[in-house]
Amino acid sequence: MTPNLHLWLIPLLPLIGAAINGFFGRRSSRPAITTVALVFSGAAFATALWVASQFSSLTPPYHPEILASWIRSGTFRVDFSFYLDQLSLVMLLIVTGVGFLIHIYSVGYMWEDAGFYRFFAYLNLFMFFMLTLVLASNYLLMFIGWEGVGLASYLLIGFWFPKASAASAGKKAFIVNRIGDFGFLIALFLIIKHFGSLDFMQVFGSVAPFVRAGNEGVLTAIGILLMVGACGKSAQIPLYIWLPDAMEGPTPVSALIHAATMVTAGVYMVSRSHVIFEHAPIALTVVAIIGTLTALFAATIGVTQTDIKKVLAYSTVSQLGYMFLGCGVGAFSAGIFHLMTHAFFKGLLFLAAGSVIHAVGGEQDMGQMGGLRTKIPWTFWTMTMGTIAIAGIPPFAGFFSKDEILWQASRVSLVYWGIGIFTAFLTSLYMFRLWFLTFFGEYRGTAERSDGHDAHGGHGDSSHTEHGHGGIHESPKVMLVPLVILAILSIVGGWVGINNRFEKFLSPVFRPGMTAASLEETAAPKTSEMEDSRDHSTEMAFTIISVAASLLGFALAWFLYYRNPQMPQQVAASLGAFYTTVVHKYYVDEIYAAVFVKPLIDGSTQVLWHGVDQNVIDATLDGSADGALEASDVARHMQSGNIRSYAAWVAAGAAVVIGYMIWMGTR
Amino acid sequence: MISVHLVLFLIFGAVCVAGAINLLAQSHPINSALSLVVVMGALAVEYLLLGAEFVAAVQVIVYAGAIMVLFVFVIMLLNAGTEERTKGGSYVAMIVGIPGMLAGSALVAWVLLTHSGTKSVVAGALPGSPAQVAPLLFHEFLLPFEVTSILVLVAIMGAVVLASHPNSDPKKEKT
Amino acid sequence: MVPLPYYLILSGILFACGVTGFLIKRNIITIFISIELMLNGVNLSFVAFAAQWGKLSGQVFVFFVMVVAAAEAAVGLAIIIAVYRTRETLNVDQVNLLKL
Amino acid sequence: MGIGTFILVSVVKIAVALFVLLTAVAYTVWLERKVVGRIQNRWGPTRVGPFGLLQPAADGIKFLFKEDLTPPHVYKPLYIAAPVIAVVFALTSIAVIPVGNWVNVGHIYTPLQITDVNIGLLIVLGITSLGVYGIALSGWSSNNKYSLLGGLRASAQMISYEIALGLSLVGVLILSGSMSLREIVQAQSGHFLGFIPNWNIFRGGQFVAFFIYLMAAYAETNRIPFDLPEAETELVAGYHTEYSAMKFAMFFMAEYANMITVACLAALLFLGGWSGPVFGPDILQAILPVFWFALRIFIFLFIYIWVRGTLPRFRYDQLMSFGWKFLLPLAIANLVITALVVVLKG
Repeated sequence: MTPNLHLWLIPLLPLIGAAINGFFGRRSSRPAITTVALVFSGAAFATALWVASQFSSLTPPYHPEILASWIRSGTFRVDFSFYLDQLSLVMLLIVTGVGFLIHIYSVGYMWEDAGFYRFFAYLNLFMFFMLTLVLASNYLLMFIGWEGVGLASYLLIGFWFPKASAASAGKKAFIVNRIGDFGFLIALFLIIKHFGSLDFMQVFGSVAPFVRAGNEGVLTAIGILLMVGACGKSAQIPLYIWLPDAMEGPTPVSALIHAATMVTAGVYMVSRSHVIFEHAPIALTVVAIIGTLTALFAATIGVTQTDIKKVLAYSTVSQLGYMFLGCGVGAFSAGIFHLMTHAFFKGLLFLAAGSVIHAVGGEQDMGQMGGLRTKIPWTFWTMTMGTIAIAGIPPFAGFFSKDEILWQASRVSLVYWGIGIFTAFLTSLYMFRLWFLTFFGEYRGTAERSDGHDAHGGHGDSSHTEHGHGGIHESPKVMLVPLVILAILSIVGGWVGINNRFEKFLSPVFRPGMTAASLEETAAPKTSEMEDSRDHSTEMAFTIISVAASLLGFALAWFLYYRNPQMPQQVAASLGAFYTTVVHKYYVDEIYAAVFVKPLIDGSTQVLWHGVDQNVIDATLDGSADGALEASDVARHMQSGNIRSYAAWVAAGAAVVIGYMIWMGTR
Repeated sequence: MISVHLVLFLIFGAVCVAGAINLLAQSHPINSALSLVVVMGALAVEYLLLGAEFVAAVQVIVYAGAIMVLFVFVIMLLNAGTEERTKGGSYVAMIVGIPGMLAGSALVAWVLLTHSGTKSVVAGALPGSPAQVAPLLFHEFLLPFEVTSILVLVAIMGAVVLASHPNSDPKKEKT
Repeated sequence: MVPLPYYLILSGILFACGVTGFLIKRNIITIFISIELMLNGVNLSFVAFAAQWGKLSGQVFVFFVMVVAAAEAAVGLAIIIAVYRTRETLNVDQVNLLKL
Repeated sequence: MGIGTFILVSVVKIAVALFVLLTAVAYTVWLERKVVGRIQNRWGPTRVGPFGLLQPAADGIKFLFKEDLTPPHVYKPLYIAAPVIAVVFALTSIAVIPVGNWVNVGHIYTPLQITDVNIGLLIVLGITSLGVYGIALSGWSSNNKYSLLGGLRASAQMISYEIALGLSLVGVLILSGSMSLREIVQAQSGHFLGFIPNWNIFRGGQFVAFFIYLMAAYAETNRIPFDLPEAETELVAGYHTEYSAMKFAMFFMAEYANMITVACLAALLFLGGWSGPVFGPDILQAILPVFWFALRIFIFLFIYIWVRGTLPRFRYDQLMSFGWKFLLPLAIANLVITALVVVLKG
């Protein structure tokens, strides 16, 4: 039988760390806090590695672990139970590994910050919830992790809550996530209603007969609602708006939560419930379309942004769009693959960007940077790796995963493929734009005026504090080491995908035969004969095309932002209205504010607050209170404090009682 | 002798009622107390007519001879004059209490006259001499007896505590 | 031969007089005396019922009532003395601090 | 015998008893004055009649014809009622006191006793306890601080000592197993050890009870050494300060009648009643017990007077603590022991 892996240890360790730091961190020294945080997150990582080493010995590769019974009502039961399969193993390694690296990085980055202990408590808490989400063996436990990471991200986005923008950004993220969670919850209710269980295996096992019973509509609804939840968490259209604002948080947070792990939870959830989607082709198509549109949309915005972190944020959104595209075309393994590589290089990019910001003393506007190549070589080179990787140039990680997704998309519909290619071009364009603007040309910033070496990342990142900073300098080792590791990973991370090893590894989870079948249902008939005939040649061709697109983007970026940097303004001017629209992110925030937020606030204020609450509820309450007051004001005169009146009442009562008893007796 | 019994009953019953009415009519508490003593004496005779001679004796000794003396004693101690007719007071007592009392007693009287049958008791129907009462009191009702003894003890202590000046000898006020 | 209801009615009259005294009297002591009157009325009915049912228990009950009345008188009069000491009056209408 | 004769005999007996009692009262006063006079080395009354034997009659006449004045501030109804109450209760208690065996007057066979009830003792106790009212009310109604103090003292004292008194009698009741005075006396008839009479004070070992009874009786009757209610030196005359003439005489009569009553009780309960050597013709056999009974009463009263002439007066707190802390526990102990003895003897 399979050995007991003690999966519960993995989430528990970060929780302990969070508890210790949260409760005792205020009074303990920074080294102590560092030790606790690193030890527990590292222990989680080590355990994950050990589990991975044990993984091959598991038969079957599905390893449930019921810890405690939670809800039992009738036949419906939910347990605190974890389980492990290839998918959750991958997620486990990503979360713990990248998380651990970012912990290390944060030590250096947050060292000067007042809320040092708080930061690590939150970070460990996030690890706990994320691992719970990943390891959960039923939807409800997963939902707990889902909400938990939302909480952690809220706390960390608003980490510098004295800053109004940070606080509001945190609230925005939380509220937008609520919308998605709402869809998720309804999906869960539907699942409970129709499957009577939330356990993955039971639900997935009973999906096929459920569909055969002709309930595909219900299943489609479930799928779409799940997708809504995923949109909220993974920042897809129409709920992506919170992610760019989330950049108010410290950069390591952006790297860990809003690039590597949390935002990919949606992808994980969709792929986890792939069975449902495979049986609900419409939902699957919705996923694909949303993913595609988001990828393109975000990429276009990313081109115009000047804030380095904003650029990365929109790039994250767009990459997530890729992942959903992959899932949407039934290539879940490709989506997960891209999730992994993206975790590597986007984490790297964010950390590097943090290092840059840290170097130039909290400046985030690329317009104020430039020529940093020589000043911060380590950051420069690692960031280069990340850029190439995301741009999708072989043999870097991004290439394999993105190419895989595009290939699978092309098998479903060339429209997806075309948009994907264009998005790839835009991706490399804005990434290299960022690269050039940051590291080449002459320095445009004003960091020299400040001196002193006290203000590090924390203050630097909170851009309102512009005080002392000693010139432009390389980040400390503790920040560089994770950069290097992640750089290496973003080079070699993709090689596991060569001739579909990764897909084969995940195949026990996403049964390819099943996928093919569902594809035959969904896609046009011609895709089915694509299978054999023009398989390899076309794949090569598409690969070449995508690489070309990436190189084209690089070239354009080089031409615009390195050869003649005044060119972009002219281009922008020529584009005119369209450009301004894009710069203002298509006014989506404004539209939402006008369409949803303002009516909601007005409605709440006028109708619910003044109308319902004050005029109905409060009125009822006050009215009843006044009525009681009046009544008791009448009744209180019975208690005159006069013995004789009391006696009078007693006598009257006695008369009543006697009369009653006589009546009863004579009846 | 039947008629004698009835006559005696009526006479002393009239004395009882007269005493009670006088109790109400008198405005001076000491007169009320004395009229209550009269009522008690007449009641003792009624008990005798019912044969409860021990009850009658105890009625005279304890009630008339001790408790009411205590009342008189307190009245003398406080030198309570005729009660002053304060205005205000309690109208409820008049508006609610008296009608309620009248209604209650009317109901009871109606029940007694209509539903209690016409059973009659002869003079000395139930000889309650000490010899007959004692076994009952000391066997069947032993526990209540002891409990009441404790009650009395507690009452005495409470009286001492309540009525004594902090700086005086409790005995004088206890009596 | 005296019909039992006569005794009961006599006791009822006494009780009613007691209640009335409680209601119309203003002097605490008089009110207390009225209570004793009520107790006496009850005692009479006890004895009468004892005679009717031929059970001496009724008479024994009278003793208990007397004992309780004695205790009550002791405590009650002590309270009256205390009240008089503090409030210098025996008028219950002026001893009405027990209101809201 | 028919109801008519019953009523007749009763009336006759009542009249005789009252006459005898009042006479006894009057001559107890005479006796007291004489004896105290001798104790104090005086002659006492000598002028009216031989040895002043007519002195009581003279006093009575004086009381009758003296002006009966009523002070202005008294509470009249009770001021008038109080002495009546006192004397009435004092005289009433004689009704159940037996003075001798059954006698045969003509063809009427009747006890020498107004009425024989089987709870006679309780009735006596009840009536004496009611006697408190007279004194208390007189003290209060005469609206005089001396009188009030006297009345308060009297009522407190009498209530306190009633308890010891009653408890001291319970032993006797246990021994004789009855509350009828006549039966109690009959229970004491005969001798033991050949010559010692069967009196409770000897046989029943009730001498402790007798002692208690003696003390309590003195207190009950407000006699020296317990005469604080009428302590001349402090309260002028106590509760009857404001009384004069016939009302005062009534208190006087009440006091001495009470003395005689307690004397009778002592004789009946402890000293074997009228038992004694009886001989001679029927008439003598009828009279002798009464004589023996009167003799006992005389001795008892003599002790009364003797004590008065001898002992000083208690202080009030001494009186109270004596009653509550000494007599009462002693009486209870006597009661318990007697009960135990009776139970053990079976």
